[in-house]
Amino acid sequence: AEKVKVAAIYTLPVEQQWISRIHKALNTAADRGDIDYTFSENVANTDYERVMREYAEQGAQLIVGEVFGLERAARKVAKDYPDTAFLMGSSFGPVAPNFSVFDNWIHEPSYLTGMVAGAATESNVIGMVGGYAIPEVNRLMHAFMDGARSVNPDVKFIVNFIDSWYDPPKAKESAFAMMDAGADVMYAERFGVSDAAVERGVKAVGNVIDTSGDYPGTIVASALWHMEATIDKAIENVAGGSFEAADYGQYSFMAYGGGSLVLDESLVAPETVTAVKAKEAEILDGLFRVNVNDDRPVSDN
Amino acid sequence: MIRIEPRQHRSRTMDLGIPVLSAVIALAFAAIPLMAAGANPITAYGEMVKGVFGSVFALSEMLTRATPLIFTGLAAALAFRAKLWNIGAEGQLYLGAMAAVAVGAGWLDLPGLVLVPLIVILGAAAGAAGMAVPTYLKSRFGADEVVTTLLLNFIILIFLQMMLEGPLKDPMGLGWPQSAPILDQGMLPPLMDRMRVHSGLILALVLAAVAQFMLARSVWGFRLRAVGENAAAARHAGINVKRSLFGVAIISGGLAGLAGVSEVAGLKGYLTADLSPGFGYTGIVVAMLAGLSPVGVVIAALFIASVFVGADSMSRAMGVSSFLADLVVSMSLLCVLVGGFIARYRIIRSGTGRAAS
Amino acid sequence: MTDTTVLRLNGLSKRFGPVVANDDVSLSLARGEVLALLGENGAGKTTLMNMLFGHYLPDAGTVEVADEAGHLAPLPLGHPQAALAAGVGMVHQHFTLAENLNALDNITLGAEPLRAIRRDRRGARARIEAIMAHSGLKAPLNVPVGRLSVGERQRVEILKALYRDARILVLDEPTAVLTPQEADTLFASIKAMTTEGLSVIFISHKLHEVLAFSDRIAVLRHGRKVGEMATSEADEAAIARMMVGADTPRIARSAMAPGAPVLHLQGVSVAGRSQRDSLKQADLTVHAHEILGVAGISGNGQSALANVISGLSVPTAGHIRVDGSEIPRPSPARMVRAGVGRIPEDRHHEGIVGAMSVAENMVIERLDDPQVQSRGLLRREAIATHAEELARAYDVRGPGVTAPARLLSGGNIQKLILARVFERAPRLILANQPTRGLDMGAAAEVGRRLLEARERGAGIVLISEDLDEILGLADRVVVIRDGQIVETGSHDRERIGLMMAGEAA
Amino acid sequence: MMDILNILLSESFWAASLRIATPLIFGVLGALICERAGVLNLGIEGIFVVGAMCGWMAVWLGAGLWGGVLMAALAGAFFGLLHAILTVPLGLSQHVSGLGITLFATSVSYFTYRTALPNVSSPPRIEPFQPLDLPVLSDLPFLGPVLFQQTALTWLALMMVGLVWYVLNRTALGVAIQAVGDNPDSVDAQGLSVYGLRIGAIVAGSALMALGGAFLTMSAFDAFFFGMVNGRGWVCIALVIFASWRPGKALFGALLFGAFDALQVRLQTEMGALVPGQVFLMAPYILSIMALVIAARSADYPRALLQPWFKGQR
Ligand SMILES: Nc1ncnc2c1ncn2[C@@H]1O[C@H](COP(=O)(O)OP(=O)(O)OP(=O)(O)O)[C@@H](O)[C@H]1O
Ligand SMILES: Nc1ncnc2c1ncn2[C@@H]1O[C@H](COP(=O)(O)OP(=O)(O)OP(=O)(O)O)[C@@H](O)[C@H]1O
Ligand SMILES: [Mg+2]
Ligand SMILES: [Mg+2]
Repeated sequence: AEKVKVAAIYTLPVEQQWISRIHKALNTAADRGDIDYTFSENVANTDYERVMREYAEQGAQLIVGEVFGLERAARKVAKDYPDTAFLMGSSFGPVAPNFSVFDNWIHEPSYLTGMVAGAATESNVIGMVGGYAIPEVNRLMHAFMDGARSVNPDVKFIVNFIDSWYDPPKAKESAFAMMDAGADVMYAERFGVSDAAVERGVKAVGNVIDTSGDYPGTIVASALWHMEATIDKAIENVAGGSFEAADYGQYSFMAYGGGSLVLDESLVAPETVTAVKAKEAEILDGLFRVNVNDDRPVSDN
Repeated sequence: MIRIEPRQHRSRTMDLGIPVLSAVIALAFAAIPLMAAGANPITAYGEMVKGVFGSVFALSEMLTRATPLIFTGLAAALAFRAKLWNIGAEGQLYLGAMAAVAVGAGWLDLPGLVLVPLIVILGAAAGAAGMAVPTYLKSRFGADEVVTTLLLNFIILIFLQMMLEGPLKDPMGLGWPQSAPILDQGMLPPLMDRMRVHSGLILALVLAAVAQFMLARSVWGFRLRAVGENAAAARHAGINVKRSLFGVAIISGGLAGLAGVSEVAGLKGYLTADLSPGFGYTGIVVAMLAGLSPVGVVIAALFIASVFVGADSMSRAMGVSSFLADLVVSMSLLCVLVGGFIARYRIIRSGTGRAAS
Repeated sequence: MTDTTVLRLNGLSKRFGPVVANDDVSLSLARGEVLALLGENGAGKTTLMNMLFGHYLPDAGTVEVADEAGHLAPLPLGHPQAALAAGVGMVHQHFTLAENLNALDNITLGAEPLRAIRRDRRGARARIEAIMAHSGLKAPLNVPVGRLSVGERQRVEILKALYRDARILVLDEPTAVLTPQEADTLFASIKAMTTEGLSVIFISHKLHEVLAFSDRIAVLRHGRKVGEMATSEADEAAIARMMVGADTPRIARSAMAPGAPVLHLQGVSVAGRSQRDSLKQADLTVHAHEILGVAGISGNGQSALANVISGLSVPTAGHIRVDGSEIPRPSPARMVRAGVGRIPEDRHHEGIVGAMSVAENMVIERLDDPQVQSRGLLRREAIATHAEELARAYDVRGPGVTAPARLLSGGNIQKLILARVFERAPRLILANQPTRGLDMGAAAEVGRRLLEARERGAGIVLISEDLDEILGLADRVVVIRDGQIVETGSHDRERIGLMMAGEAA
Repeated sequence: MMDILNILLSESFWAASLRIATPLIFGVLGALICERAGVLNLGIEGIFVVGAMCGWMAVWLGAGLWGGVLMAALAGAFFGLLHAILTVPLGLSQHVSGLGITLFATSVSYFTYRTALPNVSSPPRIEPFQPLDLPVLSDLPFLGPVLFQQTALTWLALMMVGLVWYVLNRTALGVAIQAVGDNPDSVDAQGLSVYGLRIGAIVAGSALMALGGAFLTMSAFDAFFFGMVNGRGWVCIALVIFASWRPGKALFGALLFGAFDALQVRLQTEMGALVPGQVFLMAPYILSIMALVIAARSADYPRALLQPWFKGQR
């Protein structure tokens, strides 16, 4: 079969956790030989629209990216190139005929990691370091907090945003400050938090990517995001000529394999593992829905 | 021994030829990273030209990128003319943008003929206020404006994030830290169908022309030049130096504010904290390349925008890292800087003791 | 004293763009000799010495310096380091001191190896103190140089040279900023050192010093050496003729009755940053048709007085009346409006904006004038025509009125300022060092213009360090000393000189 | 109020302050040396990036930690030399050259990093400097835990404060650097090279700045990220003036800024619900400006700062 021409546009470097998942899924597809993959990273929002148009002009069949900063403009571009398929990370809905959206809907595994954390904390204080308080971050934090509270009603949270996507030293300092304030489990939304956890010997919960290999003995559980389901579905649709405007968000749900939980069973109490596994099954069976809350989380006090 | 002497006679060909030659040399240097990344430089240059001049779209994109640079370039050029070192155009840009969305995003539902000028004026006023503060601290306390304007950039950016999560936050924005969009009638009209280039460019060009004219022809410009070139003599001659500095601070800040207005009301429609990829800082570079002349600012802004857009587009076409664009821009800057030096000075190598000329 | 040659300059030439600063100048200096180098401003004296010391690289010519054993050897040019090593020390016309460092650091700067981990400050101090004791040149070693008086700084400059074991000492106008007493002590010390073999070249504009302290005189004019003579055979008139190339013109002035007061200072005090720019309860009256000469040793409050009259500083106490009406909050603009014409002391720094055109500099004080602007826009044709006329009337020569003012020579810059001031027919004129740095012809022109204004009815405050100039032009002379103004009531040189030194009331 | 007091009395707070201050100490010292010699170095932000990248990269390639420190310093020195050539013998605008160097150094670092590592999804890690747990000393009350949680680079920074102070004030070289920043003619007239001193000072200062960057990737963290310098270089430019160009005060200023930042993080965790987090983020900058306004009156600039000097010209 013809390879599908895919171009991706990222506003941050491909190391960024969120983006790395898309990048990885696309690289996998390219390695499989399904697609020709090119990308531009660190594209300023000002330039984003130009890059979209350039790729569209160059004949990309599927353009993947994130349009959180330019929802409107991106949809305008899509309208100008009706023959190109757009699959964009977005907070809003799809637009016919060719503008589809996705997002990292991994609130389900986040809830499960919350359960692990809630059970693991002895001080009943959990620290959470975030980048910016945007909905995709807030949502996962709330799910995590809900999960923790479900097993440990006494747990308190300390929440901090460092207002940067990329400042591991700062995230680390923030984490240290929380540990000083009694946190013994850390929610590691940013790079740097797990490192602090390692240094102080406390536990951490991963998000989006699996870093347990880098921090053995520290990461008790992680909520992973897998873009493969989303990307593969989109490629399949483009190749088959059936791409339509749709919300691909569901492909990040656990049921589609877009989200998953990993546990380090050597670090988690067996009864917790059992409880979490049970809840996981409930979610997969559609018996339990994790609440979605996009508000900025704040510390308990 | 090497000596450096000002050139007695500067020829036109040199004044024009050297910057062009410097740019060419910069491109030659760009071959190094290109080859390091495994790309063929010759093809790359072709792609670069195509990226700027290859289509109306490409050209319009270059103009779009140049627009804010003209504003911030003018902001720096005028302030620097008076030896007021405004490094804070980045922050002032955001102040202007904040003012624009504060009035334009539904707070006042006025017809476009009223709303657009109002947005423009208030945006400029906000930028001006942003420069008035450090100027006051300078004239009252002697606090160095390089530092205060630099630090204010950070403060304003953090303030912006606070506003975007607070009063300016779009209630329909699904929680994103972004402002509500400016009303349609409040937007600066686009110049071409399906292109992003907008009437902010016209405003920028007009202001550059006005600045050029006022600097050369007006009493205000006279005072400004006198204060910048020799503040002691200006003061002795009865020119109110502090007032002149304040005047130019207001105008400089205002121009930077307009850069923000133009980006938000001409391009994006709403405000996020990543509106500007450093336009304020690049404006300083533009101004210095232009020799602080307003018309020169337009040329320098077009040059920088061309290099960036061209190199950016080329990096995609060649499949090399898109960080190449910034690299080519910075190399061009350094080369043109040295070129400007060579146009102004002669470097004389002389043996010891013997006649050199 | 022997007459072995310790220094020879052979055919040194130097051009700066179009200016020929030195043209084939040769000189020699004997051991223990004091050579005075004379010439008008811009004659090329400093340039010649800067080539000797290695600051400037000559376009042609060589320098030979005797080593310890007395053998002349060529000096590598263009390297101050080499000159210092060869025993040449130079005290520059303008201080070359780091003001944030103390005298000790300034003196030892460059004398110690930069790579050393430690400095031997104690040893250095002991050596400097020995030199100070021996030469009689004393200065505090621990205070930042920025806080020293000019006299002390001058001594630090000389100590710098002596510390480097200078056998040839070049002094470029060492006494320009000193009081006569300080100058005498300085020369006495230097004279004493010459008996031990130190050779000295000194540059000065003060002929009496030259006659009193030098052994030989060399004169430069327009970059060429025009003559040399033994001091014992020289007199002032002969030297002046050699310097200028002609007899100096005399200015004629007629007697005139003073009119109404045009400037009245009453108990005016100014708190300056230092003693030097302060005024204490100064009283001063200048009448129409009168030139008031303000004599004094530099640094006694002249600039404070000038700043008050030109509106640059606001007095802390007292009243200023111009033409009978009080000026409440003086500013340069108010003073101009009140009819005060100001000729600043430092014409490059305060007089002109060098980067702007001659024409623009001619109107810089009258930007509100409808002849210069209408509705905020400059009337460029009117300004240009006006400038052409003014340049013709005041003989401002140069590359044209549209050229940047910095391209004018010093004399023509002064003419530009005179034109700007006199054109407005001011009631009161402040002339602060109006002929400093001008050649005889240009200086005579300034005098003529001032007398003309006096005739017309202006009152003039003439501040000058040149007593001869004051005695030649002023109707009345006051002395400024330590921020206070004292009437002299006479034109007697001796008496005024003593009052300047604070030794007579 | 009690909270703040508790925070201020805790060892971990002061340990954090010192840690946050470390890159700033390197940066301020570097900027201070350049400015003492009369040259403003706005290239600092980019030199931080280059230091962070090169130091990390060298270690990652197997050079060893101190090899990485050396590489970072060399890279900083290289960009310093570039700035020096542009601003000293050529006398070009120090502002523009500095901003140009920042842009150049940053983009070179990013481009090199990406070209060398095109396909990483998570930045490779190195084994960073570990806290030096010195026996006996670490048992000191309060001071022990504060000081001895720090890595060798923090110790190096502290030693640099003393070293820079010593060189500037106690050696002939330092005196000459101070002189060239005050009045280049004073140096020229004593037979020293103005160009040599200035270029040397800028190169040395830039090498120090690069160590500030290296601290970020080799001690504060263990990998290189785009954008991780995050304005720290600019902060140093402000701190130099706050410090009146004195190494001792520079240490104080950096610690103060570090303390504000550490306090900010802690207050945010305590009071985050009441006050927007940004208020705390802003505080160090606002306090810096306030400190500057207070210090400005007494700030005596190196008189020759920003003034180009050409030999044989007046
Ligand atoms: N570095 C320079 N660049 C350009 N022109 C110079 C330079 N140095 C000296 N000149 C010019 O050379 C000429 C001689 O200057 P010089 O300083 O030697 O005179 P001088 O005899 O020492 O005068 P003065 O008595 O005022 O000190 C002047 O016309 C001066 O403008
Ligand atoms: N920087 C310069 N560039 C071009 N020309 C200059 C420059 N400086 C001086 N000149 C020209 O060189 C000539 C000599 O200038 P200089 O200042 O040495 O005159 P001068 O002999 O001191 O005259 P005056 O007695 O009027 O002061 C003048 O005609 C002047 O216009
Ligand atoms: Mg001289
Ligand atoms: Mg002259």
